[in-house]
Amino acid sequence: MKKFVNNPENFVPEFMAGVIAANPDLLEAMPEFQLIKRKNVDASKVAIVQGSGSGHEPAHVMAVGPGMLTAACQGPVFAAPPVDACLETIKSVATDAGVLVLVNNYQGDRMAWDMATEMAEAEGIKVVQFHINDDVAVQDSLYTVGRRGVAGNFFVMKACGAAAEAGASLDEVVAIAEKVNNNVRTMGVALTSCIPPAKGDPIFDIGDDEMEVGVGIHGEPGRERTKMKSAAEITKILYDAVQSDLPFNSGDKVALMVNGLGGTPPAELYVVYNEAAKLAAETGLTVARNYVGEYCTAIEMAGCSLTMLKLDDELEKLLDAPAETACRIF
Amino acid sequence: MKKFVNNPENFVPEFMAGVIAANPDLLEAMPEFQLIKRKNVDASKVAIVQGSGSGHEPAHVMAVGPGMLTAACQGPVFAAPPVDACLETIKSVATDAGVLVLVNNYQGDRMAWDMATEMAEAEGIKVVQFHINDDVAVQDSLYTVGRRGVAGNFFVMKACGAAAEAGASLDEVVAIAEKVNNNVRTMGVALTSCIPPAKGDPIFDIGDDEMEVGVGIHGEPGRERTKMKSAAEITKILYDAVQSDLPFNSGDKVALMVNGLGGTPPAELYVVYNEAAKLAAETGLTVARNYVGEYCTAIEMAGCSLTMLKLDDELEKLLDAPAETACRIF
Amino acid sequence: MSAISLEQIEKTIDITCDTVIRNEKYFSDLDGLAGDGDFGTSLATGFKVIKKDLPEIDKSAIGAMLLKISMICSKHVGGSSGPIWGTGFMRAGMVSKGLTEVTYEQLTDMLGSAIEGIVARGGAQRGDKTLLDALWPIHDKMKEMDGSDLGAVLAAITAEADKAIDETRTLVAHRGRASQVGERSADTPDPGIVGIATILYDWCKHYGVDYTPTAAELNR
Amino acid sequence: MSAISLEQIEKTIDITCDTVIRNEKYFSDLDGLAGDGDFGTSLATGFKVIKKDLPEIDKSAIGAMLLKISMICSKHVGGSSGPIWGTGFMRAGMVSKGLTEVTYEQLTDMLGSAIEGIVARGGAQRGDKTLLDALWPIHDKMKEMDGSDLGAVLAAITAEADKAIDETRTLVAHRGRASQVGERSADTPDPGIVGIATILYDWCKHYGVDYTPTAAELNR
Ligand SMILES: Nc1ncnc2c1ncn2[C@@H]1O[C@H](COP(=O)(O)OP(=O)(O)O)[C@@H](O)[C@H]1O
Ligand SMILES: Nc1ncnc2c1ncn2[C@@H]1O[C@H](COP(=O)(O)OP(=O)(O)O)[C@@H](O)[C@H]1O
Ligand SMILES: [Mg+2]
Ligand SMILES: [Mg+2]
Ligand SMILES: [Mg+2]
Ligand SMILES: [Mg+2]
Repeated sequence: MKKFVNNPENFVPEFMAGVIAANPDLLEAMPEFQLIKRKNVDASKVAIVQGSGSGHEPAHVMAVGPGMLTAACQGPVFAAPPVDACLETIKSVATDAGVLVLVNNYQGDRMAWDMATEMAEAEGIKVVQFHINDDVAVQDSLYTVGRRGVAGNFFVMKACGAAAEAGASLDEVVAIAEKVNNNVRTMGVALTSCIPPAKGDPIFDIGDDEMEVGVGIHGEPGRERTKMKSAAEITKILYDAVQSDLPFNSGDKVALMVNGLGGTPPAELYVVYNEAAKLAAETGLTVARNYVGEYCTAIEMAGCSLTMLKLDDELEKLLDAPAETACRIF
Repeated sequence: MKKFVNNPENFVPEFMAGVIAANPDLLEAMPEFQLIKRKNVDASKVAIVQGSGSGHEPAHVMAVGPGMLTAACQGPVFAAPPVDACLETIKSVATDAGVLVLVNNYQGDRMAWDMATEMAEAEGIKVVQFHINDDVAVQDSLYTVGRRGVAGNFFVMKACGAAAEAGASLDEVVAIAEKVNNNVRTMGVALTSCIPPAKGDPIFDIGDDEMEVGVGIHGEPGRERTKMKSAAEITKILYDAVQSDLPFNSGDKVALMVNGLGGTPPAELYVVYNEAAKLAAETGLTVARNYVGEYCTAIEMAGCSLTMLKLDDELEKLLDAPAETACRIF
Repeated sequence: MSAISLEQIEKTIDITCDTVIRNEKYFSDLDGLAGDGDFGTSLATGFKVIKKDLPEIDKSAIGAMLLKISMICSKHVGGSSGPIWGTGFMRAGMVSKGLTEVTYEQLTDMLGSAIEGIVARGGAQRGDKTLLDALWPIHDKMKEMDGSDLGAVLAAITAEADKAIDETRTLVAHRGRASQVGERSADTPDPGIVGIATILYDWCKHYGVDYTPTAAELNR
Repeated sequence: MSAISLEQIEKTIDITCDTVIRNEKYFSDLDGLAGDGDFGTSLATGFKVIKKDLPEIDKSAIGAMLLKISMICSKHVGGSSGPIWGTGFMRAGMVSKGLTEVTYEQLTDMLGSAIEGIVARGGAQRGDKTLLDALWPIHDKMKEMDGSDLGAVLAAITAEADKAIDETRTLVAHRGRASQVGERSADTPDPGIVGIATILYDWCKHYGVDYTPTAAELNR
């Protein structure tokens, strides 16, 4: 395993310490709960929290800041945080206006946040939990916990964060979360596996000429393992799965995101974006906003995901609003 | 080779088409010269251009925009652009105030820009060429073209871009470039090689337990090939090389950058930043600004570089100024 | 038929800590076959704290002790195991609230209540390939027996857990991270079930109860 | 001693195009050993355009034709090769400005001027392991000979380029991308020198000049 890691056990607290060191004015930490929160939380506004396994950076703690999350906690790499961390995350920013917990739809995360939410309610905190499930790769089924939450999470955080910042009520912010989640779809593809630091070797084996279509952000398989294809062909597979699922129709205004899974460099993401933009034009979609970069990674997996969100004027305005997080360019 | 690529020959024009597709309001292209420029160039302000091999994204075309570069052209992956592309880049944005050409110090780039600059001057364009050489890995020598230009390039572009935007004269902008270049130092480390799309296989071989200390952004070897070490040890090697070179001394105010080389995920970069921030504190440096992310990559190489820039109030203000490029989060 | 004392339960929990800590890597490796490889570490992280805190924690009653253990799970165990084991201990603790010893029937009810809580928490059904597929037959077996010979009970329920390993081996997991790998989870044992079986088998060894396991995972 | 006509030079450039295009992958592979593997592609990209445009371009004079070829290099050749070959053709064209034929002395001066331009452009010195380490001895040899037998000249300069491959093989490159790999460039031939030698050897074959190469790179 070749990674910038000291003791793998400390990987998560150490990267979090780095985030705090890089953002001393913006953020503060409660290291015992692997929790990062905004400084100066405004009690009159809805607080938005999240917390899940690590390895998806910038999700979750690097998305904390004005206009995005109010606080977030991190579990070990790919594992839900302990219940207490979730509870403390809610408590650390509980405002009079209430707390919205955004949970990416995984069993472990849901159970931890269910318990934390119940406990917080028992303490008199106004809190609502919302599940994000934008991944179209694996069809919903009676026997599973449902579709996974992946890069579409960014749009839920961003829109809810902007609404909360603008003073929306808890009900209104939940309605925004619902609207985004109902209109956002994602599918990903992996070219390589990733190596969780504590595990020390790849999550799955994949041939030199293979790719995993519909991969999850923890390396879960999706729709099929196929031979490697061209950028145009791969993008078409992702695009068709996403477009046909909602579906996105001619005349729709959309936000289009190409999200890198961690090991794919910027130029390749733009090659994919170029193909995706052409396909969107063919469908008759208007791309009103676009996003190319790393929003929800699977450690250093080579691959990408394609997300589309159907926009109306309200959502477009919310996405347009300023925000400030640990991820920035300048 | 597993990459998002169609025909490798079209890799560069296609990623550039993606950049344009993603930034229709901000940028425009002259595809025949692999050139991207700002829309609405202000003739009263100094124009700043750059152009070098591809594979270092976001450098160079993704750094075009208000407050940064005015235009940039791309060569093939890791190869200087043709002379005509360089000349056209100068001509496309030539302003009354003059053009500053920022060249990362490589033989091929220098020769191409030398010729282009001579030709532009012959056409009556006011143009100055400036060489960036922040890489401390390989000591200067009579027999080479000197130190390489690497991630420190970002600071030169940013500071010069801000100065030009504020209306500085060509001489003043050149003076800023000199000041930044004189005060910025970088060293990088690679954990893996990268695969240029046209080549189809790795640039160099490296063992599963090895790293290349002082690597260049084209995979050039640097100081030594050593056994893999912990994040703290690696960061110390980079930091010591950078700190002792200028040197940066107790009481200095600095900008500190951890730049990902393409294949290293955000969390690891923050682990390195965490170590670097501790070392800076030990030296007695004040980190006034910090940067963690991808600024100058080597395609999908796993690795990072550490850059420090000694700041004065003027430079700090220039780095603080707003800018807008293809690289953004929201 | 004698009651089971707080001390006996404490001792058994202590043994359990040793089992979980010793098997950290093995349980994680098992989880790595189809899940995300964190089961052993998640559980061991919690049981290391339980082991350390056990001598000190509130032992005014069995319920108080179990609630404290549940809280340790909530604080230190990540992944699905945190809520599952935390809920289990909490529900068992609620049934034994205020008691310093429990009858065999009460012990059986504690398990029944823990199972109910885990089902309510995670929604698993029979055949979903979770540790409940071991706990359900164990609970059924306990209800069937009268508890006059606790050694016989232990042997019988260990056999149930042992059987559950092989009976669920070829199933596809429908809960937890392993459910996300679909068909790939078939032909791997469920780490939670192996965990339960391993714990019980270690109880057998410790209490001198003869038991010859059948599943390969207990014969290592 | 006869003059060399524009047509002869055009024909020789056309042969050169074929050589460069045919060896695209080989030259790039050579560059990949110590450089960045783009030499063959960079050069072939330009010579494909030269091959295509050659029938059409301004042939009012040798100089005009060579300046046009220089411009094609400027437009289509990336890497160090663009400025180097572009400068070379430009400087040769300046010496032959307005001429439709050149004497052997003028031909030798064209090469001398191209060398001067390349040195001014890239600052390479003897032993820096660049194509100049082939061009210098070629120029010296041309000055030594009287040009009465152009076939003999061609054989002699091909021998100089051939020798340069082996004489520089163990040197460390000090220019271009290969200079950045330091010691790793030792024990690999310089692709630029191999390129020059390959072109000349192909001229020999085309013009029926007997030559038996020594360097492995010409004996493939
Ligand atoms: N919903 C559930 N109900 C009961 N047990 C479950 C459930 N989900 C998972 N498990 C058990 O937990 C074990 C995995 O635990 P762990 O690895 O900590 O969780 P995760 O699956 O989130 O990584 C599985 O082997 C299974 O026995
Ligand atoms: N400064 C120089 N002067 C003369 N020839 C050079 C110089 N630098 C490189 N070369 C020649 O160019 C060849 C490499 O060309 P190319 O691969 O296109 O350039 P780069 O080194 O920039 O990748 C080398 O083999 C060498 O012969
Ligand atoms: Mg897990
Ligand atoms: Mg090159
Ligand atoms: Mg697990
Ligand atoms: Mg080269």
